[in-house]
Amino acid sequence: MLSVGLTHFLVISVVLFSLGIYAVITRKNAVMVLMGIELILNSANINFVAFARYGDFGLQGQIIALFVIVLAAAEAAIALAIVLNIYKTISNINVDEIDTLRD
Amino acid sequence: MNLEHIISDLVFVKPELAISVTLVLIVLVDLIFKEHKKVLPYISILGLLFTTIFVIEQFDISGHAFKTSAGAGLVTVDNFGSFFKIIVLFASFVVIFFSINSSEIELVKDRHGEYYTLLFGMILGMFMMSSSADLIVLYLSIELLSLSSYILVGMLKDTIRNSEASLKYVIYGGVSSGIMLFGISLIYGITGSTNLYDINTIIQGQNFPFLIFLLSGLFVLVGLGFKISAAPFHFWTPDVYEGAPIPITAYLSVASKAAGFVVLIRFVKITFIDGVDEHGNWQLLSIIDWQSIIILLSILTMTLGNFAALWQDNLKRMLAYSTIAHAGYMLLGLAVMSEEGIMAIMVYFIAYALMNLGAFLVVMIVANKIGSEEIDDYKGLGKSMPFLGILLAIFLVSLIGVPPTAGFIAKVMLFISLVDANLITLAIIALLNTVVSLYYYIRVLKNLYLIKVEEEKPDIPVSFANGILLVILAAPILIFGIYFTPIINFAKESATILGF
Amino acid sequence: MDFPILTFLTFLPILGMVIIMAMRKEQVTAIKSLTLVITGIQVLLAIILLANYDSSLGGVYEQASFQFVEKFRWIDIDNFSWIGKIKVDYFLGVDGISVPLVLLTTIVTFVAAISSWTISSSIKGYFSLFLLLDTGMMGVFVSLDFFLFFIFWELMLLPMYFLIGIWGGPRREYAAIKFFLYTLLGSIFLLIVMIGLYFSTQETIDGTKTFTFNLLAMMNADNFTSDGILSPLNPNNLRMIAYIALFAGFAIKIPMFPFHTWLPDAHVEAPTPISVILAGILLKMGTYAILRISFPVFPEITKQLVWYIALFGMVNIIYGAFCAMAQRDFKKLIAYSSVSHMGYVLLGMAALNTMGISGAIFQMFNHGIITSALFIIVGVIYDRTHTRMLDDFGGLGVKMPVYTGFVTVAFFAAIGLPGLNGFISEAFVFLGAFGVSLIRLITVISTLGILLGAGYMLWTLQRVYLGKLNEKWADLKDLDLREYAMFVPLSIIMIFFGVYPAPMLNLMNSSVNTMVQFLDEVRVFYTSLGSF
Amino acid sequence: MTESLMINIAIAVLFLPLLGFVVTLLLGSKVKQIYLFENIILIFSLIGAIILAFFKLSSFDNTITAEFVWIDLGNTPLMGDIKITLGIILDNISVLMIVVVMLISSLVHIFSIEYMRGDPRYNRYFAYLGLFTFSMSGIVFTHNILMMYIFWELVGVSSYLLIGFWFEKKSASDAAKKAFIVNRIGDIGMFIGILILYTTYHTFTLEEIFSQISQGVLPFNNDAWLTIAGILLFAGAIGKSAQVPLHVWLPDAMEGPTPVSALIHAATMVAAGVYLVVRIFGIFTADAMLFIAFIGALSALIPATIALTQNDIKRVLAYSTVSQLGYMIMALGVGAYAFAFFHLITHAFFKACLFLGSGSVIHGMHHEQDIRNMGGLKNKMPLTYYTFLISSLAISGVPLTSGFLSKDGILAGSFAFANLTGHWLFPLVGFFVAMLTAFYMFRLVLLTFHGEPKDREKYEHVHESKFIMTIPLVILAVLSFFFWYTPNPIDPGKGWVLSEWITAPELYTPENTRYEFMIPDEVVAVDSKVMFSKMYDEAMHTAHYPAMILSLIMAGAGILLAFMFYYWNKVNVSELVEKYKKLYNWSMNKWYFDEFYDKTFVAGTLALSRFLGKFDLKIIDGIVDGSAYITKGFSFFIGKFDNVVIDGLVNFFAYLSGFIGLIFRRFQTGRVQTYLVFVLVSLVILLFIFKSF
Repeated sequence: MLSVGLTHFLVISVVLFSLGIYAVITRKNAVMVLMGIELILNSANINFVAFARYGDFGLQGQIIALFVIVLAAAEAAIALAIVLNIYKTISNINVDEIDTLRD
Repeated sequence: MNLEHIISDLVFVKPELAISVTLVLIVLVDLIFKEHKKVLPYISILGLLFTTIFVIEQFDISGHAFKTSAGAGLVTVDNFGSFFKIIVLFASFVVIFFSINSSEIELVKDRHGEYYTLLFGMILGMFMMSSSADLIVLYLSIELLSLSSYILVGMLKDTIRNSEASLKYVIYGGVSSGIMLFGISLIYGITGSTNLYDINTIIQGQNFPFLIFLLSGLFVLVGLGFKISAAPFHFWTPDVYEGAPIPITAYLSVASKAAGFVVLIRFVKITFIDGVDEHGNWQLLSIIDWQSIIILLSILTMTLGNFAALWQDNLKRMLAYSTIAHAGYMLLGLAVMSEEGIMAIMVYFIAYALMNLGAFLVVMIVANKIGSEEIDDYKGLGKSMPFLGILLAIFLVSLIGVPPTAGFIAKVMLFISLVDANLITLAIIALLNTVVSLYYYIRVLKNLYLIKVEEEKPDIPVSFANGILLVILAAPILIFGIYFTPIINFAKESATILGF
Repeated sequence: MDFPILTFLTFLPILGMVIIMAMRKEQVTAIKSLTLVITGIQVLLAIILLANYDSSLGGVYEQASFQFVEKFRWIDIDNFSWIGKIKVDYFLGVDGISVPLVLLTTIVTFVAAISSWTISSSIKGYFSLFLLLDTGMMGVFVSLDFFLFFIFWELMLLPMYFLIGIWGGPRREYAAIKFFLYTLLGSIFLLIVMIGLYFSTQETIDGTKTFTFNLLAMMNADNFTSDGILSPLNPNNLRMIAYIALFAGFAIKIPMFPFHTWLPDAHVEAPTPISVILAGILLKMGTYAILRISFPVFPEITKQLVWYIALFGMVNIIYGAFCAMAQRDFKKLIAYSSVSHMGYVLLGMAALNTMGISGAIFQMFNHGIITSALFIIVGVIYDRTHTRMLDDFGGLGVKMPVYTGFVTVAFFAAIGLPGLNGFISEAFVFLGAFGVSLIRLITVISTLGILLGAGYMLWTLQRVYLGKLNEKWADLKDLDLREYAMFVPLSIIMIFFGVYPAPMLNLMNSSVNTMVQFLDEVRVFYTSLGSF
Repeated sequence: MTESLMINIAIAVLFLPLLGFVVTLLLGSKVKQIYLFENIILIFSLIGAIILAFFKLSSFDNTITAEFVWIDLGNTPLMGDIKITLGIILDNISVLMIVVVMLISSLVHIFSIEYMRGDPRYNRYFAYLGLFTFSMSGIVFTHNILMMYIFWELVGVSSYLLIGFWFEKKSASDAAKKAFIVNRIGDIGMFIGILILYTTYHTFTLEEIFSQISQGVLPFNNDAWLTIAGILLFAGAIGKSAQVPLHVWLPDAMEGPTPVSALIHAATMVAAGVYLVVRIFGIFTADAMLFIAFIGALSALIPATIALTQNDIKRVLAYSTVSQLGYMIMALGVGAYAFAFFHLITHAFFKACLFLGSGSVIHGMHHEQDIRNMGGLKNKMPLTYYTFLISSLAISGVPLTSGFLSKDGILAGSFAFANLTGHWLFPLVGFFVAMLTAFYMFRLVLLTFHGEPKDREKYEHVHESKFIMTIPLVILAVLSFFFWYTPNPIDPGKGWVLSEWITAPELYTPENTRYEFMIPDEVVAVDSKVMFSKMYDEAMHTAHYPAMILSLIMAGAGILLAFMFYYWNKVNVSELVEKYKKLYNWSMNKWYFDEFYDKTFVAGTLALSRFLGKFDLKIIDGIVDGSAYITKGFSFFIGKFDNVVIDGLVNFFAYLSGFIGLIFRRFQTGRVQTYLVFVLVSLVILLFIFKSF
């Protein structure tokens, strides 16, 4: 029977992290970018939980993960509000077209 | 850890409590007395006053609070943190006065409650940052700061550049803190702890996979570098500073940067320290070569900030680059890796807070009147604003670092620490950077005074309150430039970080 | 003497500045008069100082023989656990090297204040900055603490920038920024060496060894730490590099070839009184600082590099003269002549003997007086004709005989004609320098400067004042009372010290001797420390 | 008469003219008659000078000196005692010289009262004359070399002021400038010489220098350096006495008022060079003396050939002056010390007379100077003519005149010298020039005063000058006769001047550096003032009569030729000119010295200065500011950058900064995703940099 070990979690976490980064830098739509950020945060969460579970560090990791989930929600809310605001002003949420502030 | 301990430890977070109470108060007042938004700033100031008293009380008290293990807790109270809290408080005072007079903030009259609430959210975040000793508390407080500032940057919803700034800020900030969190998770995985002191104890004398440590260290650095806008993590700075309302720009450039520095210094020192010798030099554990990293970053930061500032036409944007450059100078103090360097950073922060806030205030007063921040629009204004002109000159000269200004003293202390640590090449690079910075600062003065224009320029009056505020900012620059014993003493008393 | 005369000399202008700032913009005459009174009082103070000065005391390296010393703790920070203490003194004092320059500063500033009478725009700003500048200059010559010195040194930059930049000629912005940049570049070298020296010198204060900015302490070999980067005791010291950096910092002010290019631009664009101050006083700061700081703090390096200093002196003399000859702009010509004349100062200093250094200091004083007169001369015709091109003039001697008379005196003083002050200082420089076999050849080549100087000066005299009168200027007026007030004192000084230079030479003699002896003895000691 | 009284008189003589200068200059524009003050003062000075001379020559055998300390720096490290004294020396040489100076100066003053009348700057003219007289007296009285240099320069200035007195004329101001600068060239040499002497002897006082040399102290312990020092000091004399190759300023100096030419550029100032050599004669080594003699010979010959063809009356006299000064210098070089100084005195009188005479002519002709426009003036201006003639005879060396005595001595000296050393060039040149002198002087006399007037109209208006102008002429002419100097018109050695007053000088140089004949024999060395060996006396004696006869023949031949050319018209001058066109042009154009100097030194200096001026602007400034090609390279940015950053500060540093800034700017695209890519890339780079730690 295949036993699921720390390595598996870490691999998942790294994949998620990479996907998050990839999303952030390639997606044009601001919402997709925000989703990328969520992926990054969640990859960290997986790490916390996995380390706590396999590293025998007590429950701290899980608690941290909870904190982060809450925080991610708050961040998403604010970010979406901002995106909405952008959409209202310029009717466009393509991040690579929002570049009036530049050198 | 039981409840009694928690309650008794609340003494250590009195300032934070005061802030929280004020925050709640503002929300309540805003909800209840809808028509009396004018009181909000005064309530804020009152709250800040109380906070100030508590912070001053906390001086010379040091200790760990909310202990999670034998020696360390979530929160550390020491003079080092208190010093930066004072800086943050000072900036907050000034910025609230800014806000009262800002025509930009005046545009969103109906949302003043929100504005001040979020401002206090930022303050709370920064206070927590200043005293956090745990990576998670640290992360959460950074997020608190960031989330509040995302909104404040986009406060004026109707202007494009405002919204754009906040969007960029939130995406950039989100990714940075995400990366940082990932780094924290790795550290947690390796050491099993998130407390800085504990981590230090754990990694001492043990062999850890250094590459992973380096990776996680650098990941954390991304988040902190973002906060202090150190190159190459600075890219958001010019855009956001330009787009944000001037009071917020000023606030970000001083307070949030101060908080970022506290965290960075604490993180580097507490986590990786091996010992401090009698000269105050740090011996770091040989896990990550922090000194080289910081040196590289500081050179990059100041050079980039200064050189890019040469090209700016927008004064706010130019000042944004200038704050990047100054962050680079201050990183030099950390690069020294000694108590002396930390002291130099603190002295620098005193001067920096004064001169940078002053410069932004002048920019705001002028922008209120002529509606522009373009440097070219300053041509010939020297005559129409004699008082403002002289003060702007003082601020800019101090930013260049020419005596007799506090900016000069700050630079001298920095160079003293550099030379003491034999980092002479670094000192010379920094000095050459100073010369470059002359170009763009002096360009403003040149436009003000040297260029004679045909057209009549409108007189730019300064309200009495603003005048007082400006003098409060400018006078210490000159006084400390000549008699700097107090600031050095202050910095010296505060330079010791709890634990070492 | 208990009266803090040096403090008064230095900070009186600041007081004046504050009063002027408080005045109304319209009180033009009051502002001008106040400035004149302040600078006049300074002259009086300088004369009182001279009267009470004991010229038998040496100074240079020991505090006891400095005079009018004012020393008290300015910055006093104790109980550093890691670097001990920070002590900075407010430390003023004069010796025979600085006294002539203090006198010069007051005279030239006074004359410049008279000359400023014609300034017509932004009077308040102008005179405030003028007085601020005055303080900076005076401070440089009287401070004996490196930190204090540096503050005064830098204090002049901004007023100068604005004075050139606001009240200057058409290309004033360019000239002002160039001046600012060059000198700021120079002062960063200064700063870094200052800090290096700070960490290499420990003075005993209240029984404990403390790092110090005290210049006199830096000259005392006992005070060097064993591991300071600029300590001769440290085998890996960087003294040579530091010396060159420091020298470069000062050389920019002199200005020494090839750092001189800011000077012609600054001069051409600056208004007359500012040119007067620039050439009359500011340039002297470079050479003064070399004498005051570079030489006694780094005696052994000085000795090693003396040939190069002399060489640069020579290049300055000859190159400056040739460039002056090529100019068509009167003011630029005078500016280059300053380059040439400051070369004599360098050459004299390089001799490291009594005659050479006396000659150099005396030349600083003389050049200050002469070149002030020369710039006023240009100013006088520029005020009347609004041109400075040499070819535009001719035959002014007919219309303005008295003026031409003063011109002749000043020009011949600049050429180094015996009987006028320029001669004796140049002669001393050459006598001193020729006495040193190492730089003898350089000295001989430098004498060419005497010839070239006569060449361009007389050519100028001819082009502007002699020959047929250019009809354009047929109704020029001769000097008015205000202009007399500038020329007469300067001419009297030129003639007096030309005929009887002894008072000035005696004034500085014991200090110069002390310096020479000190350099000679300490150099041997330093060299014996083994790192060379 | 005590010594101190003598000194006081000397001081009065010295400073009275200065007082005259100051008073006249300051009051010049207010008080019209102030020039009289200057004139009276000069008379007083003259009287003082005569008293000095009389008592010195009659009552004092010793040399009187007095000095005061000008600068005393006490004992100094490295350089020992530094003490500069100024002082006065009264010996036979200086008192004789001061009489000459004061006498001619007074006469010129008086002459000028009429000559300069009506000039707008009348008073200033006299003031300048006072300044000159003061400076010249300073040279005469000085007992130290630095003071000599000081007054040396001062006479230069007064000469500058006087040559350029009519500065509205470009030629005058040019000439003044040229005089000063050419003189300075010599002065630099002199100054370096002084530097050598001071460095070696730590004093400027001649006496002390002499005594140290005679004790064997040599500059840099090498007698070659003594030679060099001597030659360098002599360079001052080359300049001031207008010796080849620095003679070019003197003819041009004739742009000044004619009395000035008489005073400064004929009689006194130009003689200062000779005086200097006389003063320091004792330090010249044989090599230095040979050099001096050589320069003297060249200076005697070349200008004499030029004078042959010149048409400007003053220029002829100017070249003749150079030539005569060359004689004196040559005489000093060959050791005929006494005759050289004697010739200095006699020449001063007759040359001053010639110049004032020419002044009288010019004045009478209303500022006509070209002899081709003159002629026949003999009848209109008899007094001028006769005095001019007498002086011409004197300069040609006709017997019974003073010039005969002194010139003959010089020729004899060179003859003797040639005999002793084999340098026959000097007597050859000497005699040849004697003939040339006689020729061109009489050419001048004949063309000016005899023959038909060429310019009738002018001629009609000519009249003899006023009494106040002719008196000086008469006095000077009378002084050109022999009897003032010696009762024996043939042998000057028998007169009081040469046997009593001017004696052979002491020599201080090491004996191995002297000519053999200048090493005194033991017998005569002790008491007698004769410092040369008997050998020399004998040679002189042998040379005396042959030289006299030969010189008479040469002078006669010259005069005869002149008469044949210009009086009897036996020779067709213009035909001759055509025939020897090249030679004529060569002489007419003054050997092309001016052209040569203009094309080489002057043009070279100016070109160099222009080059360096440009160099300074473009390169030196450019290295810092950004040179041209970098400008091209970055031209794209410049347009913007100039306006944006520092409005036209083209600065290399700025370019570089701007360029770097531009690169940094490139990163600031405004797109947040790009920023994040940069962040990640930097993260990776950082990781790679530090992974090996």
